[in-house]
Amino acid sequence: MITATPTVQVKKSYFNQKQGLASWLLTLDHKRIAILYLLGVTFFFALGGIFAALIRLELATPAGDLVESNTYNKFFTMHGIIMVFLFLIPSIPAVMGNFCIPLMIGAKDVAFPRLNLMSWYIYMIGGCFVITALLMGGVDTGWTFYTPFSSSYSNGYVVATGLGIFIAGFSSILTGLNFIVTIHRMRAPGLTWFRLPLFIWAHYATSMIQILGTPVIAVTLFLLVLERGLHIGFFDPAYGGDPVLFQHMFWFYSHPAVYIMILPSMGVVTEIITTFSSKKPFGYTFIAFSSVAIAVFGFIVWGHHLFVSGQSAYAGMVFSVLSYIVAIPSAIKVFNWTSTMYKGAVRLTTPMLYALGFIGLFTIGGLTGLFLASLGMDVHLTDTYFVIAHFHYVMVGGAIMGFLGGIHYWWPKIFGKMYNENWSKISAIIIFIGFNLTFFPQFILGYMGMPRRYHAYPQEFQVWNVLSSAGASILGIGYLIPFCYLLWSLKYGPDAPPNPWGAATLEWTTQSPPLAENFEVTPVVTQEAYTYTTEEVVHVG
Amino acid sequence: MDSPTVIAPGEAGAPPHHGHVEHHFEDASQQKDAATVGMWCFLVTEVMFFGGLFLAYFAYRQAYPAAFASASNNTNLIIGAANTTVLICSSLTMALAVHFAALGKRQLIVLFLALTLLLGATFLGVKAYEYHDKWVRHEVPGYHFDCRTEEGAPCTDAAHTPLFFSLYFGMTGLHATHMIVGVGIILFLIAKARKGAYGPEWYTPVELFGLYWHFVDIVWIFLFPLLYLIDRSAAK
Amino acid sequence: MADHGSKTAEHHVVPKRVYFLVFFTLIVLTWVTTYVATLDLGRWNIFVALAIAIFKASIVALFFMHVFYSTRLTKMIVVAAIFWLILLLFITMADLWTRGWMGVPGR
Amino acid sequence: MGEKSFQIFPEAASTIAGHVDALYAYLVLVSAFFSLLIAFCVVYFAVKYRRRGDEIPRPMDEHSIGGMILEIVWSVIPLGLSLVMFAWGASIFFTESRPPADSMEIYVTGKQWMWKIQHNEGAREINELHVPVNRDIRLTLTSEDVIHDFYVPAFRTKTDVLPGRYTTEWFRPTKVGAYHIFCAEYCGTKHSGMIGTVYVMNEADYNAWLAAGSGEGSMAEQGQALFNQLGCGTCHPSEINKLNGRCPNLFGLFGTTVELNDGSKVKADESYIRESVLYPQSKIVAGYDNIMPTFKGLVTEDGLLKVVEYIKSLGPRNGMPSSATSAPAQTSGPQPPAAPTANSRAGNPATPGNR
Repeated sequence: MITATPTVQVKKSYFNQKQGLASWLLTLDHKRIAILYLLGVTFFFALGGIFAALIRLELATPAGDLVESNTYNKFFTMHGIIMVFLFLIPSIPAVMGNFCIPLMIGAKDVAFPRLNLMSWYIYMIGGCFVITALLMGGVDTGWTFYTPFSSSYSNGYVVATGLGIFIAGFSSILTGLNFIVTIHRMRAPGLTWFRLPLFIWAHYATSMIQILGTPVIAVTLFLLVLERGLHIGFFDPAYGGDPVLFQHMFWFYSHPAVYIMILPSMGVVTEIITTFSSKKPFGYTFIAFSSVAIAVFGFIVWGHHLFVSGQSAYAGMVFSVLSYIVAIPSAIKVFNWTSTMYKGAVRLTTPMLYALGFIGLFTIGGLTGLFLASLGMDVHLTDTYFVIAHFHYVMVGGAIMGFLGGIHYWWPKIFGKMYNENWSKISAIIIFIGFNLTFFPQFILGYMGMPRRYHAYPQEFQVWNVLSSAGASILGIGYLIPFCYLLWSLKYGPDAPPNPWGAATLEWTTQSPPLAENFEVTPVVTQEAYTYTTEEVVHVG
Repeated sequence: MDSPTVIAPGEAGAPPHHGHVEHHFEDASQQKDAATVGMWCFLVTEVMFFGGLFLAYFAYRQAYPAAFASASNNTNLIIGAANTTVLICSSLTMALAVHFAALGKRQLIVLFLALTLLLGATFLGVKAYEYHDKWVRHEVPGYHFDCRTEEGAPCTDAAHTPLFFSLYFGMTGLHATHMIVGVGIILFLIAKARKGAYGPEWYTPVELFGLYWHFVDIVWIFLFPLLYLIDRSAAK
Repeated sequence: MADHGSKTAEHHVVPKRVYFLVFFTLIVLTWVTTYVATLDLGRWNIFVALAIAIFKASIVALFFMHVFYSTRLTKMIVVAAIFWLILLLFITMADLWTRGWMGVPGR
Repeated sequence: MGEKSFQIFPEAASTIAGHVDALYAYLVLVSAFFSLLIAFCVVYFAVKYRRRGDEIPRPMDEHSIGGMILEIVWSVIPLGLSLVMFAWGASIFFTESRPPADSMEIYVTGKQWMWKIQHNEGAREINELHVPVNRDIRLTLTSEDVIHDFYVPAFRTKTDVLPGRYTTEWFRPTKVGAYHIFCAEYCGTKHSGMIGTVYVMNEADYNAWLAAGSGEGSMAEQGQALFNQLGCGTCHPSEINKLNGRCPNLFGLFGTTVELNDGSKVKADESYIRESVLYPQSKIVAGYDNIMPTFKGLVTEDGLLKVVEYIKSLGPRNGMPSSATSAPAQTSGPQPPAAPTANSRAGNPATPGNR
């Protein structure tokens, strides 16, 4: 049904209906705002990546010989802050969520387009604060800002950075708020909750965390800024405060924040696996409710970051058992994805490779989380490289694989162009190999006892550190390749048909790239999600 | 795209009185619903935002009950109660403003919004006086802090009283910031209402602002006992 | 439409006397709680003051903010806010309350 | 440590290490099984069910009984396995949390960026910790500035070292040797330089080391000197059954439960003594007036630990659970257990509290 014959005249789309810089900077179109976000997060990903490269370069040798301790500390702090708050948190929701949610639910736009644009500006302003702090000399507290080091001892620009994160947090809150209202109130006729694509469910759960959790980190940083800037004591024991209270408040957000990063990625992966298995996902309701369960249970496990930090042993025990409970919905998802492929018609396209990579890496990331939730084990492993490896498996192996998978999956829809499948498959494989080479050795380092945030380390850790640094260089190359061929495709890639993958969700029923108003007529939904029909399957490449 | 499509009333297919419906909504009810749900979600974030401060308050009151009991005597009970009354009155006037908006009584909308503004400003003025008083009495943490009872003796467990005042300023300061924002928005609403912008068919901004204003009132309903009342008598 | 039909478009105009009734209750309770603060009830001080505050806040939310007359979704949002606030407060306080139990400093 | 350049496992040199390693083995096995299972399924399905032609697979009926059973099975089995992880980990953690009653006590103060360690017998060291093998060692830790973390990988244990509070860590070394001490909580510029070495020694070597080390008297003696120098003794009686009505008697205080003037009760442990010196008004003993001035700024964390040790040494330890059986031996802080040679070692002073 789809003919790939190139159209002679330029197709009208959201991309070219208006032109000029102002039409982009003042746009209220969710699709254009998504692209603004894409530019923002790509920039911060590159910046955070540079710091990662510098860290791995320094750690190739045991001695602290490349830079001074103070500089190294700023490297890992800036790496963490930029990657967490300015890349991972907005990455999938603000780019792909923004682009796809209205399209997937058959709406013309998100509920509050002005708010949507405003949250991009807030995000950029927050980013500017962080970059200003960076240019002035950076900050050396670690992304966790533990008091009293951050409030009374650090020599970095804690106030500027804290304000930057505070501001960027509001961008995240407003995005979440917008999505919740959009999903509740903007669905097309006939699109009931259980006909929604699972990507929407994942984003709904994510948005819940964003609006419930982010305010708490905002107020925590607000108090930190007051304590540091105005010497009004809240957490520093010198003022009678309790530094462990800061950790509670910090992790009340920052643990669920991990789910802000991973849930949208799970949503992307669900879409990709169903599409490229041409099969309805196995256990739709289980996947949908497990997203919500993760969002809810994710809020009551934060204390597992505090097992050795002076929290009561009884609280530790409660947090430990709750942490195991939240593992179950994640396990359910992994098993359901795998079962979706069973007796499907599997196509190993680039997005599918990323999705399968996600399953593998997230499984390892999730399982090693079980180590850290176990009290006696965590006493040995916490604050070592085991933790670093674990959360990179979840955040890089999980969230970024999902991000790249999603970018490759929706690229034809977003830009109306096809990229080179060979290059993209090669780079997906390079990233997978490079990633494992970088982070698997860190599990071993962690169990050997190498603490995190170490500028210099004893000799016996070198072998694994060299391996890790070598892997990082491969990973770095892996990330550069997509950057090149995707840009190339914008100019030279063949035009994309409306539904190049034979997918069965609403965004593929409109043209690529879509019209400014998304659909020529508002779609009416009459069947469950993911109903694949033979006619929709097309051959690509 | 950049400006809301205005469908003139009476145009074919367009229901009447929907001049405020933006292009991406199906109809006015969808738009109003969306705005209401959005406002409530925003209030949820506000609850959690203040929640962090409440947590710090309970944690430190638990740790240093004597210091908190003693320091709470350094707030002025009469002023606190009077200011609470002022704020409750402003909540009533706000509720009535929304009420008259729904009934389409335009003069009364303006009147009650103006009363709300006046009461809000009164509250802020009294708050400013209290802050000044605290400054004069060296009760600002970090700045020649010295907590003394009425008799001039040091407060009980004086070493931990700065935490009480940190929380006092943190909580009331954040509350007052919300009030100041609110006062700004009322000014805007009054200007619009005078031009007759709100009527029974469309007064969503007034209604949503009412939710915000009542929320700020609720926060104060908790701050008043926490900072002025609890264990006040115990320290005597 | 998915779940927003015409039923939500109708608006409930609350009678004025409800507002005045709520208002007078609030004023009376303000003076009650202020008076009670001058009595020393020992450990009940905090419970009485908070109980009155919670009651006052509830009637403001239910009637001034129209939660009582609102859709199920609005009510769910309000409940969610309260639930998450309780999670934050009580789970953290549970740590602080149990810190001395083991009799080993730091555990 | 440091000899082998290629390792995948740290040395196991404490009683707890074996338990942690066993739990680790269990976790690795479970994880490996599930990782390989998932990886196998993914690869196998991708190959076996790769698309041929334009066929669309028939959707499976997820609402079928089989689908339901599958969902339940793969929820319950991981739950069961992970509850084992929880229970096992919790039991190790509770062992790690409760130091045996007759542990040898050592005091650790962290500051940017060094570890200061004081032994009861008076020996002091920096970034080094000498301990005898096969003895329960209890560390009481505090920080002078930011949060640190005292981590000995070979013992599989660590704990955060907080300013303004005491935390506790204990271990029983099983192997003579030298092992890393790391600071595991980021503490500023030279965080990675805040490392040291634990030397686990034979009893005899340890005693010889102790004998060579101290010239300033035991910690309790130093604490007593500080106690008198600060004038605490002018008010606080420290002999048995002596009361003056102004200041509580400190004899036998440590470990007892103290009633405060607001009716609450508090255990007189290290933290209580520390708080009473620095914030005397926070907790006032029932029947006494609020007259004690604060000693904040007048005494260092190291000095405070000495005062704590001195007060511990006053009288029998009523509060210590298993001390009843060996009460006479408890009067001067930690005592060596069975080893008879240790009882006569140099550097272990006569009980200062009884003089």
